[in-house]
Amino acid sequence: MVGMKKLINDPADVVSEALRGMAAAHPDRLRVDLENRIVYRKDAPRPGKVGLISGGGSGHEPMHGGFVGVGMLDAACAGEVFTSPVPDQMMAATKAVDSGAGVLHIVKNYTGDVMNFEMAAELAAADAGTEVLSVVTNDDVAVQDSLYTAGRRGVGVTVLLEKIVGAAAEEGRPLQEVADLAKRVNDNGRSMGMALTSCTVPAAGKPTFDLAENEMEVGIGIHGEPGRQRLPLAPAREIAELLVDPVVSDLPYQQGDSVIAFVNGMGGTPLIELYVMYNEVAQLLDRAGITVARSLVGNYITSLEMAGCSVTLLKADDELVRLWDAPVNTPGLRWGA
Amino acid sequence: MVGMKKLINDPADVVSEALRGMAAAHPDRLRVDLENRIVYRKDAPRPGKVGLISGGGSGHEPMHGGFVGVGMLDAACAGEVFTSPVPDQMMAATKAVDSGAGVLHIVKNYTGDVMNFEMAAELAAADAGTEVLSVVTNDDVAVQDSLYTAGRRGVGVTVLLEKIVGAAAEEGRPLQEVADLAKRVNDNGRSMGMALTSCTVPAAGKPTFDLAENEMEVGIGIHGEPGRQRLPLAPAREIAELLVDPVVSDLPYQQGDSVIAFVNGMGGTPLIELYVMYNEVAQLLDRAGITVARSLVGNYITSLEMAGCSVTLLKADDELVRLWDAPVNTPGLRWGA
Amino acid sequence: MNAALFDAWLRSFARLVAEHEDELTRLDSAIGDADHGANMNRGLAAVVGAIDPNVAAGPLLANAGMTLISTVGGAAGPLFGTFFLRMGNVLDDVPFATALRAGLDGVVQRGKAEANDKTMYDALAPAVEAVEKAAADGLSLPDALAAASAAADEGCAATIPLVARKGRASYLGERSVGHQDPGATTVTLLFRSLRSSC
Amino acid sequence: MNAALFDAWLRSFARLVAEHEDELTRLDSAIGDADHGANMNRGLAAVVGAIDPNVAAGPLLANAGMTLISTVGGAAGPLFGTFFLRMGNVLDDVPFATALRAGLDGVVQRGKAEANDKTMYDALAPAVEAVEKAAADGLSLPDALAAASAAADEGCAATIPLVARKGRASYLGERSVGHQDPGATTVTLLFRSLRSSC
Ligand SMILES: Nc1ncnc2c1ncn2[C@@H]1O[C@H](COP(=O)(O)OP(=O)(O)O)[C@@H](O)[C@H]1O
Ligand SMILES: Nc1ncnc2c1ncn2[C@@H]1O[C@H](COP(=O)(O)OP(=O)(O)O)[C@@H](O)[C@H]1O
Ligand SMILES: [Mg+2]
Ligand SMILES: [Mg+2]
Ligand SMILES: [Mg+2]
Ligand SMILES: [Mg+2]
Repeated sequence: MVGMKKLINDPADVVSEALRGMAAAHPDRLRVDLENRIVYRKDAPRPGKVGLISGGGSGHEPMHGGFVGVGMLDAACAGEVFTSPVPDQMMAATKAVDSGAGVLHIVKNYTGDVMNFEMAAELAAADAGTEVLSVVTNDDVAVQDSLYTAGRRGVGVTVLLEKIVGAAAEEGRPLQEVADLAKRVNDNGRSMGMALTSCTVPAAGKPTFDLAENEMEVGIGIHGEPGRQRLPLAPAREIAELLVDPVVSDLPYQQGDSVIAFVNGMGGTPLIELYVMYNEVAQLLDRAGITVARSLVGNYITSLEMAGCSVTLLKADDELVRLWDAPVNTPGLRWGA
Repeated sequence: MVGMKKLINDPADVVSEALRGMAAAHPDRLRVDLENRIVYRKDAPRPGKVGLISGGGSGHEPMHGGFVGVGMLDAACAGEVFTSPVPDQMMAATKAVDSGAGVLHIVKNYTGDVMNFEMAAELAAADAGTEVLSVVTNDDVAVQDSLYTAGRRGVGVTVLLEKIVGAAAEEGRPLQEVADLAKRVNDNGRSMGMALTSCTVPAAGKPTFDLAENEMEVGIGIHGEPGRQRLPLAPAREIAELLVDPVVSDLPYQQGDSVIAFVNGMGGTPLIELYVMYNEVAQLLDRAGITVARSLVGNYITSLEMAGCSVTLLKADDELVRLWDAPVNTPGLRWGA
Repeated sequence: MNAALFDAWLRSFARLVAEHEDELTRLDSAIGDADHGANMNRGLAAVVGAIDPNVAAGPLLANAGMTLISTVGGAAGPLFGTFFLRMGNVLDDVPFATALRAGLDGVVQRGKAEANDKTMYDALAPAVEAVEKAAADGLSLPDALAAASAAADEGCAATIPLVARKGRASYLGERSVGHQDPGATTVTLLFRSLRSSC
Repeated sequence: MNAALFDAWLRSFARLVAEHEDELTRLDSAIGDADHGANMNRGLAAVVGAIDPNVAAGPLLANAGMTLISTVGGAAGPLFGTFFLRMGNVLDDVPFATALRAGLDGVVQRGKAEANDKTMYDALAPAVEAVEKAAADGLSLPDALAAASAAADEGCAATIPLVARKGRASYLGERSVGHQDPGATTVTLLFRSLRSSC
């Protein structure tokens, strides 16, 4: 039952018990369908508002359930740890949040997530006549977007997108506009992550990979998968370069650009280290002539108890910044409300 | 330089670099005196408002620097990792935030913190004629408050107190009233914590204690010190009982009581596990007939990258709940603003 | 071929996957996210629990496919689910080899995998071809399934030196070389259980 | 006793603490928070850096005390700082043993420690008493300091079996038994350096 260092009971119950915990902790804002494992904004569906749904494997908390609420998602479907939820969940959520204005699915680019959301959209359209559009986030520059891969992973930009698009939906914008905005956010965002330690999937019971005391994985995703490269452990300064350089040169972000800069912890990294990293990232951006319009520092899209971090940049114009600043009231992200 | 799994540069620079990171990330809300290692609310001192100061060793982030801002602290003094700041820092902060309404020092009960804050208060009173009152938090039921100890440690209640007393100060209440309220909050709060892993003080370079794979420490504080007892690893359900029972029976909290319930992560524990724990805690309170008026779940008073959690209860009446709900705008805690 | 055979197949497949759960997860740890064993085991336990002894072979497999789609999640859920669903949709009307081919086509349609992408396809496609060839050659069912199982094993082993080009393992690029694909390994269990059920 | 001697004492104390930083931190890991070595080392480096060669013995030690208070933090900062500060405040006007006693009184006033609380007091008090006794007995300075250093060592070793009743180690209750107090260990370095500076 217990054979790893986690605050859990039976590994098979982690997701449902965490959802119960969320329901108990946030009764003012959330409604949780425990059977279908869907976290709903308490007052969904909102008349006339496009419904925003996301979801994915569990283990990335606060994403996605923690981003449900005013100004962000209407519903989040929770899969098993690191396992995409199933079409039945997305279908149920889609029907439940559709007020007639249609529903946007926010899908991270992983084979499983894409296939399951696709099946749900097909079924929902056939079943209830709900208009469903999808955006697939794929911001991870560690992966080549080529015929030789499943394409880039959706990582940090997903968080920024859910906030920004959530604000647009809250304004009552129509589905196509909301979907176009989502695509624009994804197109202007890039990320790269690294790990100091592996994580342990509860059902697996042991670390997904082994790392020596003096090693780190660079170019990781958020599922405990090994990264692109194993490198000797390095100071924060060099790690920041390893993450920022490929991100900046990919879009590319250029001198004079304004960005939302996001330093994210992988779950086991304390805030003090994330601020040390942010200090490095801010200096690198400053040197590159890139202005930080807004920043976010913390554990927002995690990989269980993995130690490590990721850097996400989103090129920001006035509209994106205005939507970023709009009120949001979710367990994981809250301001102005 | 690097010999442990941390996102840092030189261990000697961790605190100052993290403060630089905070300054860079929150220029809208904070002003950071890097030389004196003081995080200020940007618009401090506020005319007519009692100044609230806290501080302590670093490594507990977001506490205390992350709790500086509207509705909470006016300044936080950062010591080295797990080392109380020095009187010079508290003195400088005290003078800087005093608008004439006086200053309250919020001090966690540790020998070092108490002595350094005492010296600062003596000096500030002599020096500038600033009226200084102090509240010492001591909510940790793992420690006997007797002649045979340094008294109970100040832990989770400190966070709730800084929020609630911050709201009262924001309302313009006079110093004595603010100090009395602080004492009332402290008197009505109790906490207990546990660790699944040790943490590593950067300057020490190795874990403070060793724990076998099947062991946990119960009754720990927030400085990586070993706890009261080493026990075999247990499921979340049993851990919740080990923490909740001594807390409930200490004040005691009774059937019909209303509480603010706070499940806190020690820094390396991901949110999914904290929600699993909250689920257990909520059930235990429910069974005891204790109503949860408000809850807080997350990593707020941490011990570097330690895995583990603590449970804090604060008996809450209408006034405390109203002050808890009042707007707060800090990097670590934010709502209504 | 009657429903009882497919009933036995599903149960035997579920049992084999349960026995190999840790191995499947270990393989998925090396080049994926350490959930394949738990995913398949959860889904197949649900399949076994939902078996309706009163339906024909086609609906039996189609139901199993729907159950997998509804309980597994990840990449394997839609893929193995579609395989059984498509197979079951035609099974009562066409030869067995044709039904298997329909299942394989469904997998390709969903997942777009090609040969040597280092996926379950690399075990499934040769196994289906082996059954087709055996049918064309007039082999007995046991012989056909023995050939299929051998082909799946061979195809699975052949994934080891490949660079993954689909699914999660593709993120690893060259680092995926030297590891056996977990989904392909599950396919070997699929045909081993089929063979033992006849 | 002139300023040069105390200058040498501070430098020697700083050097010894630097050499023993890891040991002090290790002791503090067992029953505290693993910072005592780094704290004392940081503070004493600052003390050495701030030594003013032109002041008398009293101000020299008082300044050292102020520097420790301003740079060490934790429990040790105010306690060792107060020790030097109080000592320095009277050193130029009273016998050495009296100045040491003033320092010890300052420590007690700040920290309220009593004998056998398992703190720096348990090494400091016997050392001060040894100097007082040596002075009363008319011993030479080297002999007095040898006795003091031996008394500090003995007092420090005697902390091992004690249950801590002050400071962070007291949280451990019975679990503090069997560990030597880090602050008391620092006091042994204080007297060892004093002895070697005369
Ligand atoms: N596009 C695809 N086509 C066919 N099979 C695939 C594809 N993507 C992944 N797979 C198979 O799925 C297996 C992984 O399944 P599983 O671990 O359950 O899902 P996930 O990768 O979502 O965690 C791989 O080993 C591979 O055989
Ligand atoms: N009340 C006290 N009186 C005297 N000495 C004390 C007292 N409390 C703690 N100490 C001493 O301080 C030492 C710890 O110093 P240090 O580790 O630097 O501070 P902290 O405990 O704040 O981390 C202990 O080993 C003990 O000798
Ligand atoms: Mg998965
Ligand atoms: Mg300390
Ligand atoms: Mg997998
Ligand atoms: Mg210490």
